[in-house]
Amino acid sequence: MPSQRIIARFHHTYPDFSLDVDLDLPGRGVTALFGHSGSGKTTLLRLIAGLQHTPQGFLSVNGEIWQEGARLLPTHRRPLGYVFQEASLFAHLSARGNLEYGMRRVARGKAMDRAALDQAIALLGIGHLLERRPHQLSGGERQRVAIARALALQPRLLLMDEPLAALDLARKQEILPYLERLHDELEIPVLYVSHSPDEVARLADTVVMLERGRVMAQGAVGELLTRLDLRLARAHDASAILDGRVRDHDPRYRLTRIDTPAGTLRLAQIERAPGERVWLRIQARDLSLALDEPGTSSIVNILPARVLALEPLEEAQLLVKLGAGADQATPLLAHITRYSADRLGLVEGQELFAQIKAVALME
Amino acid sequence: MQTLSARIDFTRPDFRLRAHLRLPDSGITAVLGPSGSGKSTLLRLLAGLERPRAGCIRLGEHIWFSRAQAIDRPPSARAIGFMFQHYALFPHLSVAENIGYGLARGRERQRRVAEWIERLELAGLERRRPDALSGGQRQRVALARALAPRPRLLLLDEPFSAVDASLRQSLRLLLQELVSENDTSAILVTHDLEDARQCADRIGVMIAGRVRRLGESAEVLADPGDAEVARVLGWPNTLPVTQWAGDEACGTWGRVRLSRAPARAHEVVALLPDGPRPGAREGLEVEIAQVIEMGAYRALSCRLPDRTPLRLHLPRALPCPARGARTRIAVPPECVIALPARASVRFNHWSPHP
Amino acid sequence: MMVSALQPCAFDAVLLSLRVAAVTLVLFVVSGIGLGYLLTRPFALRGLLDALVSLPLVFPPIAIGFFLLMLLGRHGPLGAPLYAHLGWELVFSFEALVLAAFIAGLPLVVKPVQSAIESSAREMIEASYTLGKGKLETLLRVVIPAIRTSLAAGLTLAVGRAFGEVGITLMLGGNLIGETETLSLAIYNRVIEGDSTCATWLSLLLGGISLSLFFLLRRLGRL
Amino acid sequence: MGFSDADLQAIWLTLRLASLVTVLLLLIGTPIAWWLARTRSAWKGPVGALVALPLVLPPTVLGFYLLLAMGPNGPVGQLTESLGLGLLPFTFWGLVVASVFYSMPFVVQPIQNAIEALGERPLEAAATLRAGPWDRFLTVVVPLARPGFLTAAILGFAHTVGEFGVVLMIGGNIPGETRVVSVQIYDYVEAMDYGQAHWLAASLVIFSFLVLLVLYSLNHRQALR
Repeated sequence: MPSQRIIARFHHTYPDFSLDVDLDLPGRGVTALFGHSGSGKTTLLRLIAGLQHTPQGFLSVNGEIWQEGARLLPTHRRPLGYVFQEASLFAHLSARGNLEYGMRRVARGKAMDRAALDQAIALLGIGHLLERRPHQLSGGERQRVAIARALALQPRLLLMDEPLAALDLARKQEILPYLERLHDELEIPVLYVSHSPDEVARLADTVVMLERGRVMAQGAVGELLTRLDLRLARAHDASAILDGRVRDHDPRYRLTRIDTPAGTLRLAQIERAPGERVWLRIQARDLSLALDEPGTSSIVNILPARVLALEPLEEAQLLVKLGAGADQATPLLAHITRYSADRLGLVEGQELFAQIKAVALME
Repeated sequence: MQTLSARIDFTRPDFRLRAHLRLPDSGITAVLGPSGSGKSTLLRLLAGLERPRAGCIRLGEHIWFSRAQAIDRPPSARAIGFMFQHYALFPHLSVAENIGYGLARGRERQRRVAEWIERLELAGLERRRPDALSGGQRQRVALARALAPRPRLLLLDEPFSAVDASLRQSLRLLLQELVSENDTSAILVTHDLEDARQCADRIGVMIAGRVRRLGESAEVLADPGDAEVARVLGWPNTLPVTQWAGDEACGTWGRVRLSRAPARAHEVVALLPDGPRPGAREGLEVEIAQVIEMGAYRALSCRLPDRTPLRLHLPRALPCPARGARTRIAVPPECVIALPARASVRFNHWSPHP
Repeated sequence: MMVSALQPCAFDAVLLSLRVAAVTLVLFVVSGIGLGYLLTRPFALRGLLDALVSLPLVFPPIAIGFFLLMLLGRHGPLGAPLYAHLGWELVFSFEALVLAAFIAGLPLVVKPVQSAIESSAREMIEASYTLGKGKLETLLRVVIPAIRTSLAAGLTLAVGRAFGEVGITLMLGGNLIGETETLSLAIYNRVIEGDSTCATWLSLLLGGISLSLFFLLRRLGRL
Repeated sequence: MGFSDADLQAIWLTLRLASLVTVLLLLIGTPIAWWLARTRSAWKGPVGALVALPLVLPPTVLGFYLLLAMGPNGPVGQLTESLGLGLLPFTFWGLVVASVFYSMPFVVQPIQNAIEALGERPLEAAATLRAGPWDRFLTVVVPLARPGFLTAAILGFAHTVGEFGVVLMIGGNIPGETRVVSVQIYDYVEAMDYGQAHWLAASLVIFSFLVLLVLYSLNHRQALR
């Protein structure tokens, strides 16, 4: 159905920044709004929620119009769920009170939808926390309650504003599996604001990249994370993400071989079954280049590749985009110094070998 | 070599801290411990912001505190840099003035301030007041201010706790670089194991006012020394042993075999969560309480017959018992480590490897 | 023109109020910083001192004035020895007016200074020590600059209170025309006497003073 | 010695005045505080200033202008007379009006601070949970800002009980109508009847002490800022 889309058009100039977006997003699955701080991703999310207004704009969600010109539906009439960066639970209510706050209002005096409540509680694993007050919960637990609170409303659109940003690594690891479950089990569209490439790669189907209030690119995850013209690729931790399958294990060397579109890679043995799908991440700074196939080297992963593009970075650095694999089109990124580029005499189209010093399994 | 050595006895009505340690003049030492264990107090004692009841603190030849010799150098005379949890930047001074505060007036100061501003990428912000800075910028100013007077020892009190996780990583790297560039040593108090794992050369663990373990990071992480320290370092399964039968440890929870009998009859065994597998013929009897999907693996919360919880990591590829199932867990001997419940506290002497 | 209009009715009162305000201002600066700092340090009777300083914020001025009158009067437990040994009678004097204004305004200076030091200056003082600076330099370069807005705002409020005080002043000062009749009391007295022209002039003057203090406070960002 | 009938009458009058003023102030002050805490309008400055004015304006000056305004030639006086209410000065209602003005900042500021401290976020969260504007105010703002409301009520009450300057100007000294406890004490002192004054002053002090105690136990920082 053509109306199963989210159409959002906002043009507005704020004192310190201007927003100019015209988006047509899929009406299901997880769409990540990705960008650096100040890129306008949170503003966009708040406009969609109606927490902020522009005098002009258009917003329709799966056929329902939420804003048209200056006429808009107030936030509390929009069938959405919103998860803030910090949990924003009501301090005077228990976890249960928080969950039921919105449900009562959706039910409007009729009986609450207990099944939806129980499902949200089970999905986020918070059954044992219901009687606690927010201050008795850890940061990760608070965020899980906040997500359940939004889900229990059975919203038609779920908006999440960097729900993991305020948490430390351990708490993130605690919540990510629940978010992946949401991705797998939810029918409704989710807009997920993030500045972490890892989170985006792990959770999203579609990515919208924002910079200074404008949409720089929109597309599928794997494709966008390596596009050279995007600022992300120049970042310190720029990486290529590879979609792979476990081929087999080599018990003698405790190695696992993984087939990827770029070629077969060896990793220190991982506990995954052959045939299982995995995501690998290769950081640009972990790639070095050689013109001839290195004979003896301690590096186990060496792939033939072709230089697709060269892009100067700050000072003496270059970003090289390589194409690897059968059709020499699977993108890889390398950061190298200008000095080595000159020594190797790199030009576009040149064929060479990429030595991969480290491959990380994305968990 | 400017070794820091400290013997400290400090008391408050509800708290006592006793520490005896020696640290080398380079690298980062992370001090971990539960809240209230006295890690911040230790830092403040070293800085001279609190006064020990007895003991002696010295850095190389310089005696900072000595009860016996009646020496108590004020913080201003200790050649330290201190970074506070909330930075304590001076709100009425600009970025440049904050960084230059600890330096003597003169042309030299201007030059040094300019160097630090460039090094920490604060160019363009020189005239800003702290309240016009972002969290990460404030943190860099605080770091520059503490390092500008070239302290011999940098003390950091939970410096990463007030910024969000994305900034934390880059600041850890920055701290490592600065410590090695400036040829100083640093003590980093933190409650986040990740800080210690990622940027410390050494780890110290404090519990209830005592430094219970101090050593090279890898060494401490692999061998906590006793069960309490193991828990601070995030080891999940520590089981009390009631009886030893050769290389077999027994308790109300069952029995497990070690790869060889421990030299002494330790009171606790720790089970590493990654090796044991459910669905065995024999082994520990458990009930599966919860299964959490963690991506690459599943985290199993189990209960042993005496209700002690046991946490296991099971690769996704392996069959997983259902919640509520009763099964047996095969525990490979190399996954069992015997530990004393509480090791006696020794003098925590750091010594470089030969 | 204003001065000439005031001349016949209450020029003395205007001068008297200005003198009281000037003297109390000096007292406020010294005791505001001193007490404000003292109250952030741990010592045995801190709670009691804190409560005493804060009393005039909630206690009815008439009651405070009455008890001070009983305490310091010629037959009071403190007033009697003062009178017997020094021949000094505090009540119904200029000093009594200063005391009244001082007590009423003191918490308005001490409290903001105290909370400014508590909220931020404590850590900043330690930071200054660890950066190699001694106590005096820290006081001058960190403590006073860090609390200056709070101090200035507190002083402005307190001087405003000193001008306006009625209850304690009435009790301790006695409202003696020409001697202890402050500007604030003079307005009341003129109204009672039915001299509304003079009352109007005095109200305009005192209102003007308050308004300028008020705008000063707004510039300090405290209102 | 105990309270005379006149004393009891003064005490009763004071309590009646203070309770009425507190209720009125909460009703008037809450919307003002709400508006001040959240508006970005250019009027915020002037309105906030007007509310805070009594903090620095001497009570005799405030009293004098209220007297003029409510008197037979003042705009308020002409209004009340034309409405057949008579003149307000030297009546109980005159005291009420004056006290409301004088105690306004002590009520508005704690509520405003509490609402500001609350921030926008709980309200936004409530909006995304389908709560309309009134619903948000009653189920989120009121319970979360309760300490602020309590502080406001207590401070408003205490200030009305202790206020003297304005009462003297507006109320005069009419037994049972405008002679509150403060004025009664003043009268006793004028008449050199210190014993009777002691009784009343002591009871006023004990009352204020209890108020202070409650405030301290509630939240000593917030209350005395």
